[in-house]
Amino acid sequence: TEDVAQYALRLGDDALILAQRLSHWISRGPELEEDIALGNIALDTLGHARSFLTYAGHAWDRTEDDLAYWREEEEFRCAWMVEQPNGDFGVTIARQLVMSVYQYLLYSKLVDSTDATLAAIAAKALKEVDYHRDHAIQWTVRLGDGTEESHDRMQAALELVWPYVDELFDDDALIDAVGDAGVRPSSLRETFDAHLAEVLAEATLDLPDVPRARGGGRRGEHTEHLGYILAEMQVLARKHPGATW
Amino acid sequence: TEDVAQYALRLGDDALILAQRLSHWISRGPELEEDIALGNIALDTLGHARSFLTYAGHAWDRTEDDLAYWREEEEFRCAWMVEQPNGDFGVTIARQLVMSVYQYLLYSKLVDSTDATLAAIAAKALKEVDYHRDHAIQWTVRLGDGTEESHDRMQAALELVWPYVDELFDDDALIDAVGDAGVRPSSLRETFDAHLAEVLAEATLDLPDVPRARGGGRRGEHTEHLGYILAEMQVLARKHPGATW
Amino acid sequence: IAGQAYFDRVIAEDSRIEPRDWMPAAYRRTLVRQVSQHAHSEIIGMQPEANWITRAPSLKRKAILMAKVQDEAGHGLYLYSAAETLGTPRDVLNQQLLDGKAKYSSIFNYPARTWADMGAIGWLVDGAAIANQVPLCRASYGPYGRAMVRICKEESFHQRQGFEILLELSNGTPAQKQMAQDAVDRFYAPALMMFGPPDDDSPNSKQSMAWNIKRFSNDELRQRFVGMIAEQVKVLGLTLPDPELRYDEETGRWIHMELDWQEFKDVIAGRGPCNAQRMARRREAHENGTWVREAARAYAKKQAAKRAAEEIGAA
Amino acid sequence: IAGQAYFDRVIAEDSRIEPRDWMPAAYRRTLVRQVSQHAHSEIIGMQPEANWITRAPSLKRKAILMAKVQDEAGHGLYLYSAAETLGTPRDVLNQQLLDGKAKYSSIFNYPARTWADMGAIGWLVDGAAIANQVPLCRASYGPYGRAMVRICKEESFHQRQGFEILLELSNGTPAQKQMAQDAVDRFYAPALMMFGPPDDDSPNSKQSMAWNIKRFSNDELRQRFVGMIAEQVKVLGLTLPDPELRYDEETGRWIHMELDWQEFKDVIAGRGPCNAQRMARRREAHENGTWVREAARAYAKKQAAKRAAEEIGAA
Repeated sequence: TEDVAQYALRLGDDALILAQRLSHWISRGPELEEDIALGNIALDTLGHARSFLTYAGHAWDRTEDDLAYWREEEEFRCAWMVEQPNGDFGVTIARQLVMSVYQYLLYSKLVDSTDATLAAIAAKALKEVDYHRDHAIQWTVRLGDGTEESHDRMQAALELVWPYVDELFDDDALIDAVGDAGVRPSSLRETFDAHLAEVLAEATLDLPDVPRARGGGRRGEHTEHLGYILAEMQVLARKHPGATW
Repeated sequence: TEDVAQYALRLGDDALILAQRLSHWISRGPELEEDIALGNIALDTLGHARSFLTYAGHAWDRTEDDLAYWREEEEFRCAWMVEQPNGDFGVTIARQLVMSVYQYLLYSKLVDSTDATLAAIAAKALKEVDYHRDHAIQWTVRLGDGTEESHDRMQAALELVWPYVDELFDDDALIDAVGDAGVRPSSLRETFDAHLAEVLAEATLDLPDVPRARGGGRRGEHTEHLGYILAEMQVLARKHPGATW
Repeated sequence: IAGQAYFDRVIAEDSRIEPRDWMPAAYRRTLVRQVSQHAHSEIIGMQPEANWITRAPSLKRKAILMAKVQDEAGHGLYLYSAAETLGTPRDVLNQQLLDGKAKYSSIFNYPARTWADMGAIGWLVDGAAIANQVPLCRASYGPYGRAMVRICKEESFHQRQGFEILLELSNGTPAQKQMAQDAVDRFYAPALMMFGPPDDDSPNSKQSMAWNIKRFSNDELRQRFVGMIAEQVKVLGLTLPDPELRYDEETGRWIHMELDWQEFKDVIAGRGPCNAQRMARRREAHENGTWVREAARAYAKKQAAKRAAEEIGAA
Repeated sequence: IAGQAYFDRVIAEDSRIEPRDWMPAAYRRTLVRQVSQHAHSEIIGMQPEANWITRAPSLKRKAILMAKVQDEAGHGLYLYSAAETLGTPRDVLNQQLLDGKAKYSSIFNYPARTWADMGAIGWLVDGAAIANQVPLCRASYGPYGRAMVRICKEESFHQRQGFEILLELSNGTPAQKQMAQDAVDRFYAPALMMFGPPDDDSPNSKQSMAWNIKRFSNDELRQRFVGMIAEQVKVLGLTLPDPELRYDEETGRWIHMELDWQEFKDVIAGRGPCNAQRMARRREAHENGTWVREAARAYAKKQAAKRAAEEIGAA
């Protein structure tokens, strides 16, 4: 249905833009192992994006590439969190901590979707996101409980990304409409908070106390970053309309 | 003539891409006065670009905007120096030091061009570039002879941009063809070196001893940076072909 | 006469207080807060427009936009200077901004999503700023009033440029016209809120008016502005997103829709679309510039020491 | 038997030297240099391709390219491990790269200007690498040979992907085909130079062959490679930019054009198109990662101390 397609589009756009951001780290990591790890995570996440977008596209007779390369900014449905710049390694880890725990909880429930395709995509993605979560937690703890500098940087990184957490858990009319085919974001919040509190405690970090940003990605209202992301991502494809690669 | 137009294109592209790079500093400077100063320099430089490109475009019945927004990467004729990333403030100053001294020397001779338009553009630009040169020299000295950190950063910045200096002074067939309408780049080198040596001595900085990069911008062979610069610069104009603004 | 009596007479005569004059502590405090907030707004206000400099769709527009954003930095400088005459140095004011202790105009917490926003910001945001600021040219505190004169002149130039951008878009392709309308739709209500809360919810206004800082109430300024743009929008061939907008012949006032003051409070409280981004960018620029400022200070010190040594040598 | 005698016998039998075996100092030195250069090449070689990940023109190609660049990081890791078995730790080798004291394959100092370069690099650069490396799978030093087996398997996969990119472009729009031809034109000569200078100008080759590290001469490998791509280019529907290319029936060898060895030396000496850029990027990544590596070390130390304390407590 149209609603399920719109819902898949959200999940796909979150994954696509996150993968795009993460992929920038390849050849720039703090050590070779991290080039590989972040590359893996980006690659997995891109895979999830492709599955969700391919599925969403069925409803409109559009391919994953039609959706990735030929939509305008206001047609994207990603949350503001994934649009946030990479910053230093700590900021990327902070964003990953939030996104991987969020996606883990989301996909854990989505495996029970009444929509068989969404359930199947979630099942496959879940195993991978579990690793992403583990990676982000380990680094959060290492940086939080590492040196004084790394502690301060990691705390600052959390403060930077925290305004964008709440939007991930906002319900809206589409969530009502998809019903049991989807997952109600607000239903994940309690577990998310508990999980994060545990990780931050182990990392000797404080839960940030900063106001939320308004958000609006689900309605196509994006941060000023997305235009730049898309300009780069789409530039080549758009120079060759109709071409195959 | 075609040769003079091609020559104007080089000068215009150098100025255009440099202005594009510099303009990124506006609202990001180390202090408010530098937002203004770098903004001023970017604005002047953009002005020079517009004059040169407008003049070049006459030969092909194309406007400055046709040339800025609708050429592909390999049609640009800028040198690699101006494509270099801004880096920290020191890198930008190092690039400015080289470019402003180079342009100052170049325009100082171009005022005697047998081509009246080039001579007129150069005459106007010269006064402005003189200020750019002064700005870059002052900061080079301040950073070089400031703190230990700023000294090291400024020295590192010079090493970063130095491989791209030589290309600016390369002669080629077009230089032969334009003759007295243009300026022979190699003829500026000695003065450039003497001037730079003086500035670096005052700044307690060492002249870098690093191999030159091959270069090739004048033949349309660019660094990997230019594609990104153009993707951003051209994205909006290209979404609306034929539109006026 | 001096002190309170002199101050009261100057105010009563609608004349000007100058930096060395005595003034009540509350007057000074109010002015420092207002002038520095205004300065911070110029600085933060550079960001939404700087966002489009590298992507401006023509070289002419790029040049105009660069010049405009640079003017805003200049306004920031005048205003910090005016605030400094009241005894608070610029780095203290700047630190208040960085620490989130000082406010800036909440309009700059809205994103500039499209090129047409460069038009809407110029026409509506600068327009509202001018409506606010023209009366401030007569503010009782001399340096503030004089800074305002200079700023208003430039702002009205900026407003005209914004109008021109929208006019060009409105007369352009359907996509351009749509972009223009969309920008106006998004900036209309936030621009009206720039005049501050309704009069019955604006407790500080009365004292400011008594001191001849403020000259008109928030609602007076707002409805005057709305009347102005209601006329101008026709020239643009666009519409304002306000079904209730009309001129009431009886009262001689413009009526506009109810504004969402909860949104206004949210944005002021930090929950707007771009508050976090704007502050992060300002802090980042400040931090990245630390070594540069330190170097400049160290160099100046060395030079001063050298000159002093030379003078001793010459003496 | 042990020492030189054992070593000589192993070489004579074309068998394998293992890390704990005695080996001549020059053999060890040669291998450390060669293996670490190879590792560095994998690391620097990530850059030209990483340049197109964010702009890949389809999601499938983006995924393939990401996986490929990541494989290269993996190859770097195996090779550093192999080099470490010879007694030089990875951070020392890495520092040599950062200091400009160690070399890497000069092919990676050419820019990847267009998407088609992803095809040309896969087909020609990885192709030449494979031609070089397949014989190295039998290299006398065990860990190196075994690393090569694994790497060659992945490289041949990468080469096929590169070929596929070019094939798709060649069968695409005229602009795409032009892009493909242009990339092949630019990478042909640099790829041929990857085999090193002509045999009569390659002084170290003889010793390497005597030690069973190298198995074929530079020129032998080169002309074998040229023969291979001369056939494959027909399938691509493209041409090689070599008017002299032909198979000489008489000698059974492929003849190709004279290569510009001055350019080769220039690039090795640091005067290539991207040497400075590649090194700057590597150093930047290393410096930006310093605080992260320090944190990881500090955390590991704390954890070790904690575990030790627990063990004492438990005992």
